[in-house]
Amino acid sequence: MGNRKIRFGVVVFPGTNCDRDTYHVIEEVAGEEAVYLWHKERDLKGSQVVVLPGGFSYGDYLRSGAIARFSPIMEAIKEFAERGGLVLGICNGFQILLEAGLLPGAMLRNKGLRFICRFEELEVVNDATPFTLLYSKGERIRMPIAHIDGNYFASPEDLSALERNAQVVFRYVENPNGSLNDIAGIINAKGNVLGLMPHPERASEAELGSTDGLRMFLSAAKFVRES
Amino acid sequence: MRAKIEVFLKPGVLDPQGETIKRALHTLGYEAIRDVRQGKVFYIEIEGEDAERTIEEVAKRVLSNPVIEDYRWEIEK
Amino acid sequence: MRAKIEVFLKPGVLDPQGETIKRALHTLGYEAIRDVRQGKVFYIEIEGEDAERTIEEVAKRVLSNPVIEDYRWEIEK
Amino acid sequence: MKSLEKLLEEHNLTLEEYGKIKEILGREPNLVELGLFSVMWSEHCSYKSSRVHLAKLPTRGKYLIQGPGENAGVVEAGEKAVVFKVESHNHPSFVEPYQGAATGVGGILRDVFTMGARPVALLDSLHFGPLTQPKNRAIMEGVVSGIAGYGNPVGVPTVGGEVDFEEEFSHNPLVNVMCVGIADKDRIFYARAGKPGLSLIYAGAPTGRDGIHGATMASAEFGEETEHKKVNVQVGDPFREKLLMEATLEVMEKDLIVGIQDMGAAGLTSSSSEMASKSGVGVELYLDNVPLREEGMTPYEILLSESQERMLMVAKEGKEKEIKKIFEKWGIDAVVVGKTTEDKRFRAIWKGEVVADVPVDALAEDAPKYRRPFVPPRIDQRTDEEWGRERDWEEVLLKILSSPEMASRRWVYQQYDHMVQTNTVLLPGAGPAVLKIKGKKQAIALTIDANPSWGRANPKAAAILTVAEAFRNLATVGAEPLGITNCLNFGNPEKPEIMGQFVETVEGMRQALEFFAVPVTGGNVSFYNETQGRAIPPTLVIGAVGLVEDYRTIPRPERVEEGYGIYLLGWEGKDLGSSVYLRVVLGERGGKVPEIDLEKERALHRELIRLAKEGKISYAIDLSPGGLLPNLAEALFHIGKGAELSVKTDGEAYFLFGESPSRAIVFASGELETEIPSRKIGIVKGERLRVYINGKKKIDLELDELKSRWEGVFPKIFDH
Ligand SMILES: Nc1ncnc2c1ncn2[C@@H]1O[C@H](COP(=O)(O)OP(=O)(O)O)[C@@H](O)[C@H]1O
Ligand SMILES: [Mg+2]
Repeated sequence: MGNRKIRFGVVVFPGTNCDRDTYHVIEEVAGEEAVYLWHKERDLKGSQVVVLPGGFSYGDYLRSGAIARFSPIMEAIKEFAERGGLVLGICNGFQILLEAGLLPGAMLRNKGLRFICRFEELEVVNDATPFTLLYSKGERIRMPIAHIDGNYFASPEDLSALERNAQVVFRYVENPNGSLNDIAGIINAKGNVLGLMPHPERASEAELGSTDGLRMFLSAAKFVRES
Repeated sequence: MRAKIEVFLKPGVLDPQGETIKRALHTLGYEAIRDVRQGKVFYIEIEGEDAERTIEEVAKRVLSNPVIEDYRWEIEK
Repeated sequence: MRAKIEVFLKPGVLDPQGETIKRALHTLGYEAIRDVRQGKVFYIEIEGEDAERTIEEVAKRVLSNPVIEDYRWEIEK
Repeated sequence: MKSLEKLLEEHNLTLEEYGKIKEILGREPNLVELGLFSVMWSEHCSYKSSRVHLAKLPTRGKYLIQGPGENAGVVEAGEKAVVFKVESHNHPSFVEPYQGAATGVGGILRDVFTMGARPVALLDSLHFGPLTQPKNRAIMEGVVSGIAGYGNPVGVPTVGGEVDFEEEFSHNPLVNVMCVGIADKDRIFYARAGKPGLSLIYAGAPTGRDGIHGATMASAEFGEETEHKKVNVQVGDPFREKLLMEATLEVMEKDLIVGIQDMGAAGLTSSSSEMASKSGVGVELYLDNVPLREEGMTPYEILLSESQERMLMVAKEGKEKEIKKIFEKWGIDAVVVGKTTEDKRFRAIWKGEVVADVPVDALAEDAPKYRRPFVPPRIDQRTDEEWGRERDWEEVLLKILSSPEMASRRWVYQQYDHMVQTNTVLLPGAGPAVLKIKGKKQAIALTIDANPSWGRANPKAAAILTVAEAFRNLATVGAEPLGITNCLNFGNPEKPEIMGQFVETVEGMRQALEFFAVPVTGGNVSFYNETQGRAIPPTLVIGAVGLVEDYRTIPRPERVEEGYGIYLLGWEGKDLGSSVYLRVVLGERGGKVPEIDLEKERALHRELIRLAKEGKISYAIDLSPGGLLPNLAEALFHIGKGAELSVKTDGEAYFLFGESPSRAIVFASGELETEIPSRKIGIVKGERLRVYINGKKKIDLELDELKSRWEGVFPKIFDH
């Protein structure tokens, strides 16, 4: 059973635009199995890991992620997360998880008010999550960011809880957007729902400039395979 | 009926847009301006009996994010 | 002094945000909502004699885009 | 009643044109019909001033699948087809920079996915007035964020482009956007209506009063009045565009339609009449079925609206339901608004009445063609010994690198999502964009180029130089050109001097393309780029697509290491006329543009492609505006290492900053053997840029310091 493929569900909301990229990396690069999950459905199709990819769900109108959180699929994902299922929110996916209350905090507009697309250096702060088993603590990795609402905010209580419980998983080495405590990615208290602004799927093939993101998918697969 | 809902950042939440506008206004010579905060406003046409309850619900549940925002609304006519 | 400036799209100008929010509200069962238009609101703290003139000028010159937007303002206190 | 004169003026039609309309109809047109002719016969839609000249451009080539005449051109790239086109949105971007640029992106995207291609890249050619003026800064800021604000949500990476500054653009900026898509060769869709009796399906946003007369606006100069009138600005909805794109591609995949066209300029009228006319059928439109956004819209408005994010399809028989279902799934309205007919008429019916009834070919085909009078433009042949005088080259280099002309464009392209779709093998900045085609080792190389300052001095030579530059750019990654698209941006063609510039530009483009045996696959003409009688310089924008055999082996800056040799390939000349050096350092405009020998130019491209394919070079850059030293400095910034140059020359200024074409710089680890002239000019070394000329040290600067000046220019201007 050791080499059985792990099934990743890739959620598609209207306006999601990194679904195909994420699917491609899971299938072609990580060598696992990917299935699309349409926002109107409630069936996760046997997914062992659910990924909410990047993009502009509902155009990012109102607030990034604010409308997507009401989708039927989100109810299923909430239940899945409560049962301990692995959920990964990338960029807009992270914003949706925040809006849905699966992760604490909220996103504000970037400090410079502009969209920023570029590679950033990140520090791996917690290497003990299901998504970061293949990284080591303190390691510096490179992944692209591409967002205009990535300025992470949380109340002082939430923020200190995050720090206390080692829920901060990635920090920017140089803060590009004003995020509190340089936060680039966080995990929930239970340790199964990760959200991050950088795009691991864009850092999964050497010719695109980095393979540091691939390990996130491989790590989640390994975790599922071994549990 | 027409309702107006204002959604604004809670005090204490940094407002990057307001900050930038304030700085720009200072550069333009409007030194008298002490502070700028930016919010959103929704003009909603609504029918039916229950309009007030609906507006309150929509403002709270959908249009604002309680982590960072407050809201207030009024019926205009 | 505290001023509030509302900036909103001229009638007839497409408001994709308002449209999308309206549709979302319908899906959530708020069928009574006929129309949603979204605007911006600025809360400005200002000092000095000339506040009203400054606010009018800032609203017109900086905060609104005359090609697609109108504005209105009031002094709150 | 308005006087006829006034009515015609409002519709931008001449009295003769009106006479022709009456002759066609055998009666007076009603107001709706007048509106139809007005938009369809506008310069923007009918190309009435340019057609006879465009017809001379070469449109055959070994990779060509579809040349001009469709929504976009198509070439073969290995096992796939590449669909691409460039479009201008100059006037709307002047009126409202953000929305103007945004809707420009939307329009060109639709042109490409209408053909059955998934858009994979956007490129933008932007021309503004000097940033010393606040108005120009606001325009640039608005345009760049508009392109970002539309392209990013749609999920198509903006992978390349250019920004250029000339005084004349203060009154008329240029915003040209190119879109590139990938399709299966046997799955290209065309603007066809098939046969009589098929349903016309309208899909997308409801129709509002947006941009009524946008096409006629783009076909007239800006006077003071137009600037103030601020006609109905179109607002883009990238979210809806994304859904429209996905639904359209799905409908195509399921093979449910006969033909399709986007509703761009002149909206419902042009899309329906052009499809029908091409297929020899007529159309009947039921205006009551058209989804409307505003109350009380008239047939005139419904037919002429330029609301964004709309498509018109001709359904295969009996497939209407299936089509609607797919659009519904994506949350897009799709309704039958008409049908094709036998009688070759364009007929619109509203509230039971026929509100327009004209021959369909009259709208789409019979627009007048003008051979407008022209006079040859004045050619600037000026040269000056003084230009070549020796100066403090350190100071000059710093000045050039920290000028908006040469500064890093990072501030711009970092606002664009240039990585989405995970194909971008070569990121912006380092050369042409290179995008891999998923599942293949082939890649496409893309570039967009223009040089208005050459255009001003010599339109024909500028066109030749621009084509050469585009192909040289492709050659640096080992790519052969497959085809080009182009946008011709000019002033008022009714002025013989402007028409002269146009004719010469087209002729230059023709000569160069014939020489290189590369076809034009389409393009766009934008006239009337003038305000109060002041025209822009002739600006030919070339968008070129090339094929890379294997993206894994392309020369790229990351491959260069300490100690590698730096070689200058090609033929050196003494060309400082109309250069960046002249403008930025000496504050002079104009002067004789560089001489070019196309045989040599082609030899350089062949050599670059050979060296790249054989893996003999690690990185290559072409010498484009700015000249050798600034371009080399940029290359070093990308490499992240310094260099030591040592050269002999009898003309330092020409060598360092001259803009002679047919040259490239390459980096190679070993000795380089070439079949064209080349000389080693230095090595990659350390963290400084040192230049020895004729044995004397002339430049010794820290690379990081140079780089931060170069990168800081736009942030300093825009981010305070
Ligand atoms: N500069 C040009 N060179 C070659 N073909 C051109 C040029 N300008 C326009 N065309 C072609 O003329 C045709 C008419 O353009 P069309 O796409 O109908 O206009 P629009 O710009 O309104 O979409 C197209 O096939 C286009 O590619
Ligand atoms: Mg078109």
